Amino acid sequence: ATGCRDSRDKAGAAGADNHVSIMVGGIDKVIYLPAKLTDQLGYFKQEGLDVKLLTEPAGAQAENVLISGDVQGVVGFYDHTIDLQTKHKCVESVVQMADVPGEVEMVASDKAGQIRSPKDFKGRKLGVTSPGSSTDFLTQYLASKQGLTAADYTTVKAGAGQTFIAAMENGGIDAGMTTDPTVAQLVSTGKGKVLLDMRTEQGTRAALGGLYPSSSLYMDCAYVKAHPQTVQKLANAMVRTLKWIHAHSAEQIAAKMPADYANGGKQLYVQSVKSTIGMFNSDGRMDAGAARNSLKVLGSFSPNVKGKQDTVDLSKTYTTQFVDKAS
Amino acid sequence: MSGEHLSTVDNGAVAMAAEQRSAGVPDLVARRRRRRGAVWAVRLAAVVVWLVGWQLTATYWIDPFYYSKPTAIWSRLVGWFSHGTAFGSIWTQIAVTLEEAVFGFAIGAVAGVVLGIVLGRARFLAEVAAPFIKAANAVPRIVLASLFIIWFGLGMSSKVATAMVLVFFAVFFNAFQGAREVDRNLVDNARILGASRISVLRTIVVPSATSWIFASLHSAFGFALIGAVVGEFTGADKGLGLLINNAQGTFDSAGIYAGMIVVTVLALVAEWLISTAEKRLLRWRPPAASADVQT
Amino acid sequence: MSGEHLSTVDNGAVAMAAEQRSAGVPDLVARRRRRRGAVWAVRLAAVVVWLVGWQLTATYWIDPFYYSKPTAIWSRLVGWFSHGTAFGSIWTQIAVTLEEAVFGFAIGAVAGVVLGIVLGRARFLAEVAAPFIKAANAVPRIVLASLFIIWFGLGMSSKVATAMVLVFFAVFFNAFQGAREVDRNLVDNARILGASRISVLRTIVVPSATSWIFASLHSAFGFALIGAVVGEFTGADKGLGLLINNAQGTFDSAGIYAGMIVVTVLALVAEWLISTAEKRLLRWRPPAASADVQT
Amino acid sequence: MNDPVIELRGATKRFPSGSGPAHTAVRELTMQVAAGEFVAVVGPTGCGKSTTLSLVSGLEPASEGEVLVRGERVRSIPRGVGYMFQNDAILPWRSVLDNVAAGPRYRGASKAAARAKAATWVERVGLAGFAKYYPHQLSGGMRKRVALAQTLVNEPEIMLMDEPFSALDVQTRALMQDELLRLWAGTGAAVVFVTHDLEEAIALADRVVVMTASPATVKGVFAVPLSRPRNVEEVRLTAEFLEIYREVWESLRVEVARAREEASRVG
Amino acid sequence: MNDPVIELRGATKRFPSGSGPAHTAVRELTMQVAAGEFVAVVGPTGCGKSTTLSLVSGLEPASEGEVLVRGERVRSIPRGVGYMFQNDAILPWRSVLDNVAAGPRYRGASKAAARAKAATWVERVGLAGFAKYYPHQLSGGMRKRVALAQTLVNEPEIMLMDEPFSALDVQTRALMQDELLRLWAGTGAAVVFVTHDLEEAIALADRVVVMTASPATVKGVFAVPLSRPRNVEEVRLTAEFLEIYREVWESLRVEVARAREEASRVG
Ligand SMILES: Nc1ncnc2c1ncn2[C@@H]1O[C@H](COP(=O)(O)OP(=O)(O)OP(=O)(O)O)[C@@H](O)[C@H]1O
Ligand SMILES: Nc1ncnc2c1ncn2[C@@H]1O[C@H](COP(=O)(O)OP(=O)(O)OP(=O)(O)O)[C@@H](O)[C@H]1O
Ligand SMILES: O=[N+]([O-])[O-]
Ligand SMILES: [Mg+2]
Ligand SMILES: [Mg+2]
Repeated sequence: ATGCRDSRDKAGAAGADNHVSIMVGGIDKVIYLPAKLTDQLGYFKQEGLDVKLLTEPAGAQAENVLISGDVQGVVGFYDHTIDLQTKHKCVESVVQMADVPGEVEMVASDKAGQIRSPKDFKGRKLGVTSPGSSTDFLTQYLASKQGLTAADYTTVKAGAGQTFIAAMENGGIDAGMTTDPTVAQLVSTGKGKVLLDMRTEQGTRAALGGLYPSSSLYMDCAYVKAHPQTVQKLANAMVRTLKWIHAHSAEQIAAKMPADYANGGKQLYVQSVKSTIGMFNSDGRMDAGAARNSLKVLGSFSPNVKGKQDTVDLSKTYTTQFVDKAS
Repeated sequence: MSGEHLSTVDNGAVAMAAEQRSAGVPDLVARRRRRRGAVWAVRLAAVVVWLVGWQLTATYWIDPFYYSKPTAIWSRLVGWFSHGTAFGSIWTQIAVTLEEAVFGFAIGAVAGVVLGIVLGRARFLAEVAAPFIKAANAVPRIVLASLFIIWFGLGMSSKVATAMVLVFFAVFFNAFQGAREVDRNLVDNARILGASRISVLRTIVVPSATSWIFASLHSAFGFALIGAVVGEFTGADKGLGLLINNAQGTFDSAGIYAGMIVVTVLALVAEWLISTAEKRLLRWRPPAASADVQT
Repeated sequence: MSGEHLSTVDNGAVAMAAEQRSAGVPDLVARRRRRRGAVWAVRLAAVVVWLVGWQLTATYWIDPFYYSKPTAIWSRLVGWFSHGTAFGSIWTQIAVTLEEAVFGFAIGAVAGVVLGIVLGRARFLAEVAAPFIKAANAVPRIVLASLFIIWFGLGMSSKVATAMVLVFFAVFFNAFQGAREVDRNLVDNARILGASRISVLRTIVVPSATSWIFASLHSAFGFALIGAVVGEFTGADKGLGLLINNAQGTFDSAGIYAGMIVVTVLALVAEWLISTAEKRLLRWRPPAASADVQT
Repeated sequence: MNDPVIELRGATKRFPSGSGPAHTAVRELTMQVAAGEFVAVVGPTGCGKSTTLSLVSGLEPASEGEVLVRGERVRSIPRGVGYMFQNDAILPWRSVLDNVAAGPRYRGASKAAARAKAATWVERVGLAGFAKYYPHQLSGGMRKRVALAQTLVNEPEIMLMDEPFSALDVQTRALMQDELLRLWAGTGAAVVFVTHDLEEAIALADRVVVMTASPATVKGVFAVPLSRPRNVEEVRLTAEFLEIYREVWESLRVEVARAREEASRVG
Repeated sequence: MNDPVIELRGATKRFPSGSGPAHTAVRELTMQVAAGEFVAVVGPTGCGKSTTLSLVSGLEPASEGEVLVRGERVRSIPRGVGYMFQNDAILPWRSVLDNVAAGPRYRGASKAAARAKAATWVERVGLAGFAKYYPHQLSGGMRKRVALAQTLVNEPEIMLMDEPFSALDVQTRALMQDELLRLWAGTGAAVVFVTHDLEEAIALADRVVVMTASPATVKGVFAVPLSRPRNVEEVRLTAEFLEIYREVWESLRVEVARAREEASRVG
């Protein structure tokens, strides 16, 4: 696809039936591991699909290329579908792999004594991966539940991985939200401590007062409508992977992934997988309550969603039609 | 503003312009003023055509979700300047980015000029250093930006470092070449007249390389701004880069363009200052080359 | 390799080197060979000192988690070249990035040279275009890279476009300045001899600007690679940028450095080719300037 | 005299001079050169001789007055003009042969034809052995001769020559002078020849124009009634020659003295 | 004759010439110049005169043989050397005054002192009115005079001058020649003066060295037994002058003819 274009009409049409491109919002992130794992397990192939996985480190670009039809699916956070609806773009989650964010609010070890809950965020430097990302929204939500406004703390873009760790180590941030393997690395080196663990249902409910759906495969509504068989095959493959995950240990899962993913240290990678796989469900199905909570959280901060909660039609942001058939 | 650098008498067309030029000197001033008027008129027309075209296209044909439209960008700018941004006053963001860029520019330019001229005149050193400098120049700046954040932390210094690197290489290669291109006769003459190596450098090599160096400085402040923005993209709590990044993260294409416009205006202001400095330093030039006196 | 550009006779030191040079011409060849040997020896020594220092520091003092160490980087490189990467053969990644960079370089360089020379000789056009070109140059490349993905899609063309933009500006400003700096006497003489405007451009302006253009081309391929890598960072399924990005995401600092080394080697090879071309084109130069004949 | 090929009518040239008032290099200059005429111009250094040539060549526009070539006002370089500059203007990136071949190439000759033509000219100026040399490998006098060949190879109808022989030794100079006269004879070309060598001026020219000190204007015009063809070596020894020499010299001497005086006074 | 200040012993200079064999510009040149001596060098164009000066100045090393100044081998620019190049080498970005002031500045004078010294020299060469002009605003002859002032303001003990007066009109030239002699007299400076003007050579020099055609070597040395102080205008009319002139001319003529022949043959 080259040349300037207008995507309003053709978004759904692109792509031959068994050729699918999927953009992963960081293919090496453990929270998106099912995408690459499905590929590694050969499940896409077995469904007769030729899936090309692309990667892109942060956020919004994925949606742009989805809507423009360059890719047919995105593996990313569910909340983007709500955000996009407010921009009059219809995108729906077809496989919802997790109902919890998989994010962890970390606190620098030397500040752990002073920051024991979001109450202590006042006057602090709080790291997020990127402004406008889910880590940013969740951080704002956590703070606001304690009655803090944006002026009470500083949001710092700290990226993920080494930049985040370095920032935490040398005082660039006091606390910050991130995912594995950054969490595992911080914990194992003792540079940071877990403040809020949103990798588990329990932790998420405690932190956010409800579930918050995250890792999902979402696609353009028009495409889903036009290619139900293809979407079904994708759902079949991914749900199969989810089940496989539940039937295997972290070590076994880690071993299935490309060796490069463990280049940072095998131990570390296994540890990351171990602490993250708990977030994945085994059926790929969206929990309606979780979706509503997501809207609530977004609605309190996102400049795009704020004040428009009532106009958002959640039923257009996800479907369980395919995963129902898959399982 | 800033038309001075990218503008020159067409030497070759001097005679072609003979008729227009045949009058006296005072007349030239008037003519120059008239021509400046024409230049501005065409520029303005170009901007208007472009903006109107954009607005119409985005309204009727293309998707403003990607391409935004001038009116939306304008209202975003108005919003920023009247109500502030998500990260505080817009002036704070501008000040932060500008400070990073200015420091990066200053350090990078000085380092580039000094090292360029020294290596340009010291053959052995230059040969030894060559592959290392070229290698360093090929390191992607966004990778460097994250390394700098790891090395120098999230504060201003990592952005200054990124800006510095971009400026350094732009300036270095030109200063180096400028120092090489010095007229050998002038150097020989100076040495005969009693100049030490340092004097030769100061009075012959540096002035000779001035137009080379300025050629690179004209684009260098743009690079410094890019460096600051790239650094802010990688990690920051303030700045125009963060603002643009935030706009990207929230599907705010008007915000992206508005941020780019602010960066651009800063670059043009800086460029105007640099051109003014150049004009003063290169006053000795024949008018044809400095586009100053003759039409 | 690639020492040719960043190397020159120190004109000013010619006489200082008089003693060494006092012998005949055949002798010079031998001396040149000896000096090349010395250059390589010093380079090698520098690399060894650096690597050993790094290895020791990373083993005993600093945290190899951030800084990696040479042995780890080496074994990563060996791994890539023997077993491949997470995205397939390393050669595929190299081929993809190289292809993007080469196209971007070619298009950007040609556009930069042509536009630079034309605007360098067309005053009115240049003045009108000046603020726009400078504004465009101040747009951060990583922002552009995302816009290009929106405009051109995820394929190769968006990376080529990013590479092209970086190369274009580097080359444009130098070609422009080079076209301005042409000796007025030479132009006048050519016109008297009967040269048309086009002939003047072709036979006077272009050759005069050659050293300016080459000065920019030396760093331009590095920029093309950076552009390709930046583009791949923004979204891709293959390429060295992806490899580095993946290493960043998996705490593989050895992988980051290994990726940078591969990019660097590509840049140096390209630079060597460019230097060879330059040497051929600038054969007419006095030896002192082209560092060719005299010591 | 037939219709003048070159005509200056009250031509004035002012240069903007940085801060101060404009510098007047040439003031109300009126002179004519007919087809087939050889005019030598002499005058104190810095008076405005080169500026005058540049007005005729169309490279510089006059600030006031008129410059006509073949009766038409000069707006661009007139057809058939050859101009040998006072200072070097040969292309450093071309060999001697290719420098001389430049003119024919520009005027549409094939590469081979241009080179063949250039080769004979390179020989005429005594540089056959240096055809492949680049300018930086030549001596000052050799470079001058390259420029000479470059101009003459085009067989210009109007020849403007600014101290063409100044860097040559006496004998080479005499040879070149003879060569020039031989070539010019019968071509009907109009020649304006600036020189500081009075003997040269008289030996070559039909008329010698003496210019005043800066700003230049015509001080006097001296006809040279020596018959043609002339041998420059021999003609110098004739009585007429010496007489004209004395006249011109007298006229010039006053101007030079005035020029020096003025130069010191202005400061 | 006292100990020579400048001595060349079998000095040879070869230039690498692209592809072919090295070009020999000067071959086995042996000559001496004593303190206080004024030596003029004449020779066919392109023979190697400028090259010889560059050997003495230390700017170019000899390929073979020895070049000694004050008895020491030349390895870098010898102390007290002044060298006026054949071609322009004044700084385009400095005014006339600052160009002339460059030497004193380099040698440590204060800005004010250097300018004051320069100002008298600018006046001596007749450019007082142009002190603030930049080189591109000057005529060819004016630029030459700036270079002359630049060289002389340093009061060099060894003066190397390469056709210093070639772009000047006859009268200005005579004035400059007189000025040069006046300045040089009694300073004990050694002068090597390259010129194409035989009269000039004889009028100024103690000895005239005639060089052979390329590669240059010494063909003949002619002592000029004219008494000093000389007035260059008057001395030309003496019988001795004319006699030496004839001698030197004869010697030179042969060489020039040979030079031309060779140049064409090599090709
Ligand atoms: N671009 C310029 N700006 C200002 N003044 C100039 C410019 N060009 C020439 N002049 C002045 O014009 C006058 C005449 O210069 P021109 O070169 O015509 O002299 P000339 O007669 O050729 O002298 P010469 O015999 O030394 O070559 C000089 O006083 C010079 O300073
Ligand atoms: N860099 C060089 N490379 C090759 N040949 C050179 C170089 N410089 C000078 N030559 C040659 O050396 C010879 C002598 O040159 P030189 O400049 O010394 O002559 P010259 O006697 O000063 O002549 P002129 O009277 O014309 O100034 C010439 O044949 C020239 O071609
Ligand atoms: O790396 N950049 O030049 O944006
Ligand atoms: Mg002149
Ligand atoms: Mg010479």
